[in-house]
Amino acid sequence: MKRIRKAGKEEIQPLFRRFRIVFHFCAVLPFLIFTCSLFCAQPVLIGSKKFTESYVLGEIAKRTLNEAGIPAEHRQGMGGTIILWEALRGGQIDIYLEYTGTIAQEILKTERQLSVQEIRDALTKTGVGMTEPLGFNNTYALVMRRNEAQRLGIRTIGDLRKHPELKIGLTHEFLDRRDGWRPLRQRYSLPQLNIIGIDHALGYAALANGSIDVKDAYSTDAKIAENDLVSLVDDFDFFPKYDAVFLFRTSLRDDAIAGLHGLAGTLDEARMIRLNAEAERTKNYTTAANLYFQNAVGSTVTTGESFWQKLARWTLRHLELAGFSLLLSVMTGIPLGIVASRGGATGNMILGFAGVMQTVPSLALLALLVPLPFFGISVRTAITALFLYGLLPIVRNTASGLQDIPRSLRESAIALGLAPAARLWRIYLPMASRSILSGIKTSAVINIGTATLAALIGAGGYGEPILSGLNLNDHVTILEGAIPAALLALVVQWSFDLLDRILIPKGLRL
Amino acid sequence: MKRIRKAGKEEIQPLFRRFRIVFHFCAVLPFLIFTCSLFCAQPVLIGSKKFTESYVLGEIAKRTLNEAGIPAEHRQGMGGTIILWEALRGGQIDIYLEYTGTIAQEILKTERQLSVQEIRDALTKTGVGMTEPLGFNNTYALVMRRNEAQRLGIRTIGDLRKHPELKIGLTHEFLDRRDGWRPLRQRYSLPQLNIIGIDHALGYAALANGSIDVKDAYSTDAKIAENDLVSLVDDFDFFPKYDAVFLFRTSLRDDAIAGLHGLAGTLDEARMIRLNAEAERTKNYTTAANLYFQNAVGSTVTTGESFWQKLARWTLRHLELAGFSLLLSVMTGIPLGIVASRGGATGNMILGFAGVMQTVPSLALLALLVPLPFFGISVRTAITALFLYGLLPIVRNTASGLQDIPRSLRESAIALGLAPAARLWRIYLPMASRSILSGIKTSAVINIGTATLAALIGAGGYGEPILSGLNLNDHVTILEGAIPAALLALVVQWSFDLLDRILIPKGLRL
Amino acid sequence: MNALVQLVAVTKRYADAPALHPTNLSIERGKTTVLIGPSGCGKSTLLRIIIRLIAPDSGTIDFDGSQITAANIDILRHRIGYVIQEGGLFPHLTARANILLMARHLEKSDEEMRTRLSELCELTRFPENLLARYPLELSGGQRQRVSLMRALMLSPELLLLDEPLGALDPLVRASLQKDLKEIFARLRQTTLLVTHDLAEAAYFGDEIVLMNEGRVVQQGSIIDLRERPANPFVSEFINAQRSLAVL
Amino acid sequence: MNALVQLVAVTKRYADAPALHPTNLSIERGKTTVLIGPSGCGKSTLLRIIIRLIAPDSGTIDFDGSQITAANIDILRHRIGYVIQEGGLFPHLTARANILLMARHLEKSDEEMRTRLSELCELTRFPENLLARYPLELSGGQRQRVSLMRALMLSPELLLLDEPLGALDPLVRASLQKDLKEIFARLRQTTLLVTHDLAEAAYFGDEIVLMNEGRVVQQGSIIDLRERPANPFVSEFINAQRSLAVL
Ligand SMILES: Nc1ncnc2c1ncn2[C@@H]1O[C@H](COP(=O)(O)OP(=O)(O)OP(=O)(O)O)[C@@H](O)[C@H]1O
Ligand SMILES: Nc1ncnc2c1ncn2[C@@H]1O[C@H](COP(=O)(O)OP(=O)(O)OP(=O)(O)O)[C@@H](O)[C@H]1O
Ligand SMILES: [Mg+2]
Ligand SMILES: [Mg+2]
Repeated sequence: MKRIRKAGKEEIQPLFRRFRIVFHFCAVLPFLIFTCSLFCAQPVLIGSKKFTESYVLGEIAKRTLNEAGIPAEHRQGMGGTIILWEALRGGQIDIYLEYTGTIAQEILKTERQLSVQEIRDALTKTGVGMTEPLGFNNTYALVMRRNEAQRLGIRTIGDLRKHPELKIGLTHEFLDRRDGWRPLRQRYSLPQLNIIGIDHALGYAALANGSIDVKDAYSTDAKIAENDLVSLVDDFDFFPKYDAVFLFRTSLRDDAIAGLHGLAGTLDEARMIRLNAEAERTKNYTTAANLYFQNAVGSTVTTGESFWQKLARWTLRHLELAGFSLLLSVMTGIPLGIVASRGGATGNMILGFAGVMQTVPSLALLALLVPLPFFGISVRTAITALFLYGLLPIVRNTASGLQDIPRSLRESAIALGLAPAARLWRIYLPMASRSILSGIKTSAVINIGTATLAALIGAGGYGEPILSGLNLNDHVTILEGAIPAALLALVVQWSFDLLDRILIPKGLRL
Repeated sequence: MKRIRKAGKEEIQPLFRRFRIVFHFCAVLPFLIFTCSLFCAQPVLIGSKKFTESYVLGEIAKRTLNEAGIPAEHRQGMGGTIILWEALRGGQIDIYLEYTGTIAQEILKTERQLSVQEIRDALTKTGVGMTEPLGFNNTYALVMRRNEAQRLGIRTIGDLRKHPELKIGLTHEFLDRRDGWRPLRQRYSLPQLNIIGIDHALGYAALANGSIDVKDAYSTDAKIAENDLVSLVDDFDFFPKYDAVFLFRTSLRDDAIAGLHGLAGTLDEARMIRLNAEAERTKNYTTAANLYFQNAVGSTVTTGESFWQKLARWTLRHLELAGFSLLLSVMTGIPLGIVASRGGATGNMILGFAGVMQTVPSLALLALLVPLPFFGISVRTAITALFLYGLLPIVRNTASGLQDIPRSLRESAIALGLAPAARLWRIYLPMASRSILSGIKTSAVINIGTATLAALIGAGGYGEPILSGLNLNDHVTILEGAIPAALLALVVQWSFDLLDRILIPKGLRL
Repeated sequence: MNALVQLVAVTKRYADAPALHPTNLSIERGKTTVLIGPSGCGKSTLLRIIIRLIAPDSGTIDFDGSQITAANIDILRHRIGYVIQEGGLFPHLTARANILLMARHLEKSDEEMRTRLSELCELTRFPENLLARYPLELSGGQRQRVSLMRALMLSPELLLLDEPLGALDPLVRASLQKDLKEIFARLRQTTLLVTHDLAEAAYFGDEIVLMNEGRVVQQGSIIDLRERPANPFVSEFINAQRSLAVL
Repeated sequence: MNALVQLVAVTKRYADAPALHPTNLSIERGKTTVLIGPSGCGKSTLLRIIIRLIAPDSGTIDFDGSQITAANIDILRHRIGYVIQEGGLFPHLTARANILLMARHLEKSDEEMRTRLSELCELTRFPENLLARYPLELSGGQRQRVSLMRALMLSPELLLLDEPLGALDPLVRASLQKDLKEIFARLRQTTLLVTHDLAEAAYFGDEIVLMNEGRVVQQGSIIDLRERPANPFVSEFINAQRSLAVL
């Protein structure tokens, strides 16, 4: 082998080596996949529920860990309580923010008010740890216009008794709940009769224009600050406690746990309201989270991730997704295409399989992969799906390229006595290179397009802005993802065109 | 030309003709698109709101028109009142079912009770016609268990006055409405105090187990029959009239309008309740609609669409979507590929464009096309999107196939003095046929896969069951669409393999 | 003017080396001009320039009095028959389709094509039953004859033949040479023939052009070349051929 | 036994016609056997069967005493050099890479390859500076010489040459013939040569095999063929060649 390598100034060598490289990859494929899954599993994964406060606290936890030198990722808005809890139990995430009241009722399924210690003891049995409360209680509250409350001298819920004329607008949920309006009215003997059910968002408008005077709200709702409202003190402690805490897997690395504990007691309602307001104003959770650090540490003023930083992050992730899956497609597709080029039943089966993969709608494919044990909600799943989508063009073009080699040249190669493998390496594959590369290019572009769907399972990339844009019906945000994706496709095409010059032998381009 | 055709026993002729055919298509492309848009616009489009009764009446209207020889299509569950009304005004649908009360309040925005004639006059000004009432009034009603009502001798709402002990459970909406509980109680001076707000569906359960005795309901709710309830007569005519009528565009063809008018007065509450019950029992709106015709005409017993009929319908539509878009891709892609094969700036631009199209995520592409004037929510949009997706593999493979033709043969063709067009037809394209067909196959399979997304904009096909399966989280339903799509892909691949034998000249397969 | 084709100061160089030094050449109407010379001396290049598969770097080429340009070449090509050295048969067409390609394109009558085809098959001793085969199903000599028939099909004014008989056995070759020469004489066919066989050159050549390293070394009848060689290379070349005739 | 290759009752038919009737042939060690015959008589087919590009329908072929089968053919091919009629050069490799392909594959030393390459270039009169060109950048005769060099590179035991000199000019051809004959004699090279040139056949052929329509018609020295023709076809074929020598 050494000798051959020395003879490298001849043109056959580079060619040979180029293709050899690709196939060496083939051999290390299992190793690569393993590395990837290690790599993908390594950062601490923080989940959040689908509402502002949960997002913001997720970002705070992420930055706290990052500042402690612990790589962490934040999977935003994964779902509701049960989904997050199961994800935590199943190890798909390591940390998420929860409220003590919710833990007691929905997770531990008890009617009693539990103390923090009781909750912690119960959770520990299931392998989940809990921090001390962060400092704010996000429960129901009754709110009023600040000036009105001052004018009437109302500070507590009990004070409402003196003003039976006040119009009260309540959400249907609050009207219905076991810990809602009816028992509250009883507990405080409230005299108001003028009660209407009203949508939560509309309620704020009604409150502002005076159609109603009192409404229910979450105690840390950003709207309280925005609309200059005041929440009435629950002097009988009627509402259950919903203290915010972080839940984490007890198997989490110690330094990460320590970091989380450090957050306990650092956020009161007023501050949380401000952070929520900031998040809703800027539509940027990172900015809001940074506000926390700014005030807490008095340290450098870091603004939230700028557009360019986000773009860089999306691009890297997108490249990672599309690139890695393309690599897999190439390494699998070319050998399959070689087999398929021989025709026959096996060939038809291979082309059939690759075709069927291409047919399964991306949504359905993701839906089918996610429940499987190895996959789940992970980058692995996204890469696997993309890999399957990228297969067909490569397999088919490899096959048709090989079949298009003139018979006289195929026979020359045979007559020379070249071993079948050498024939493939040195003659057939280089001669089919144009067709194969054309398949790879198609596949690359398809992968870049489909990778935008990876955001559906939280794998990131340009799909992130596209999806939130679609949700918010905000065209600018869609374009923030769509334009870079299109540009990336162009860049990839052009770089492949350069690759053409290297990989398609000069003798074929005369 | 005649002479050439006579010489058809020679093998060059069929070849020539085969390719000629494709290119003749090219010439008539604009015409085809025009025909298609005519064709796509031609059937009468019936819309329905997102609830059972609206679905069933949509089906009834469709079958009525079909039996009169008028092609009609039913777009199920498009949304709420405003969406349907705007779609009717904008011409995206021609017909939908509405209720007089809703028209008065939500469309004409009046507080008064309007007569049918008043409503019709108001609508005519906006270019919308209205049938006479179909015969049933779907308004609020109070319902009780039939045996209880008989036992207590309660037949009308007024009779409730004699039984203040009855527990009343009402939906929050009914509690809230201006024409709901509060004014009703006043109007009838009802004495009951035991009023609870309860979810509509839960309310039926509560009624069945005796937790409540009276609840509110829509007067044609299938549950009334199912739970053996009776609705109390509104003896004071308190509830506004919600007579069902069909609204239609006055520009609709006369025979269709006549068909709709024929439906007036043919459906009373009892019958509508039965149809609704049938629809909810069988989960099949067509079956329910057929029940209407069965009783009305006493004609042949047609059961609802069986699975196989649905499958046939999906398959046809899917083939139509994928096939037509493939045709467009082929007709556009091959010429573009020919230009691209010459390289240079134009070639790069073409490949770049086709690549970018491939990158735009399907969801985003649909989202961007729908607002455009020519497209909207239509089959056209789906076909256009699919066409764009199918372009790249064809363009690229045409280009690389042409570039792979040996120079000596290209020069022979030139030296013969064949005109450039003839060179292409008779020499280059046939010689590149394997590569081109391989591109077309890839494109066909991609189209079949992506066509499942067409269901997102109501264009039908296998996406229909896949999407409802995804919504209902019902794997069986997903598979009802996914398996046929995969099979179709296989069948298409295999038929293309047969086509290979016809289109790839025998001389190239030696 | 009696020249059908007139090359004036035509040059051509490929990337790394000149293939044709300034060359003048006139191809007389009604005569057979034979181009001979060592391998790689530029014979094929000259033919390819005349039919403009490659453009000359400088110089002009006139055909029938008017200059050949990119604009008029496509029509002129119909008046020229060209047999490429490698055959250049289209693999996706049968032998018949290859031969009739241009005739069909120009919408000749069936009758005419059939007659001409039989004529040609007889001339080249090509079995008519092989006409339905694809190039890959023919032997080397058979393919060469198909190429020749394709070039002759339209009775072109100018025939450019690049070693058209190289792969033929002596039997076919001898009779084909005889027939071709007869036909060329009868039809007063203008022909430019490349061969490496001096006997063939002598047999056909009214005028022989000997090239070497991209230059025309001597032009004249075989007698001229044999008896009045312009330089030692000419005699060397002629004698080499002679020494082959061992028989 | 002195035969390197021994064909016994070998037959082959293509879809529509027999290409080889039962044929026996032995190729003697150290000798040059020449195969001649009209175009399409089955010469190339015979060579392709020996190197098993196509399998015979019936009959056996022995190489060096053992029967050629699908299993051992790949190794045997290393001992055989084959020049295909059309050249068969790989377009993506330069002339040098084409020639060295197998030597590299078998990991010959650089030194050895370099020496052999110069030897071959000299033998075939091929300018070394053209070695870096791609096949499409070479003239017809140059390509043929590259093919020949590729076949000779590994000094194979058996050489199968399918019209290797067809496109060469008389100068190169005469000296190449002379050199090849000398080398063949010196190395006692076993060769099977297909040619359509009877003079060449006579020059090389220790043994001449005349084929017609898929059958061996006569086998022997040129004198045998000339003076004791087995049937009228033999004399006709020989005389045709003679009549070509007009010079
Ligand atoms: N595309 C090319 N690039 C570089 N050099 C070339 C190219 N084509 C031909 N040549 C060189 O130009 C010279 C003349 O080539 P040409 O084909 O005209 O020779 P020829 O006289 O026809 O030879 P032969 O008798 O061997 O066919 C040769 O040396 C050849 O190597
Ligand atoms: N693949 C094929 N299918 C059908 N017939 C074939 C095929 N290949 C060759 N033939 C026929 O078989 C016969 C022998 O062909 P072969 O190539 O052996 O001839 P040859 O003696 O080498 O002729 P030449 O001197 O012209 O090269 C010819 O008539 C040819 O047409
Ligand atoms: Mg030449
Ligand atoms: Mg042959």
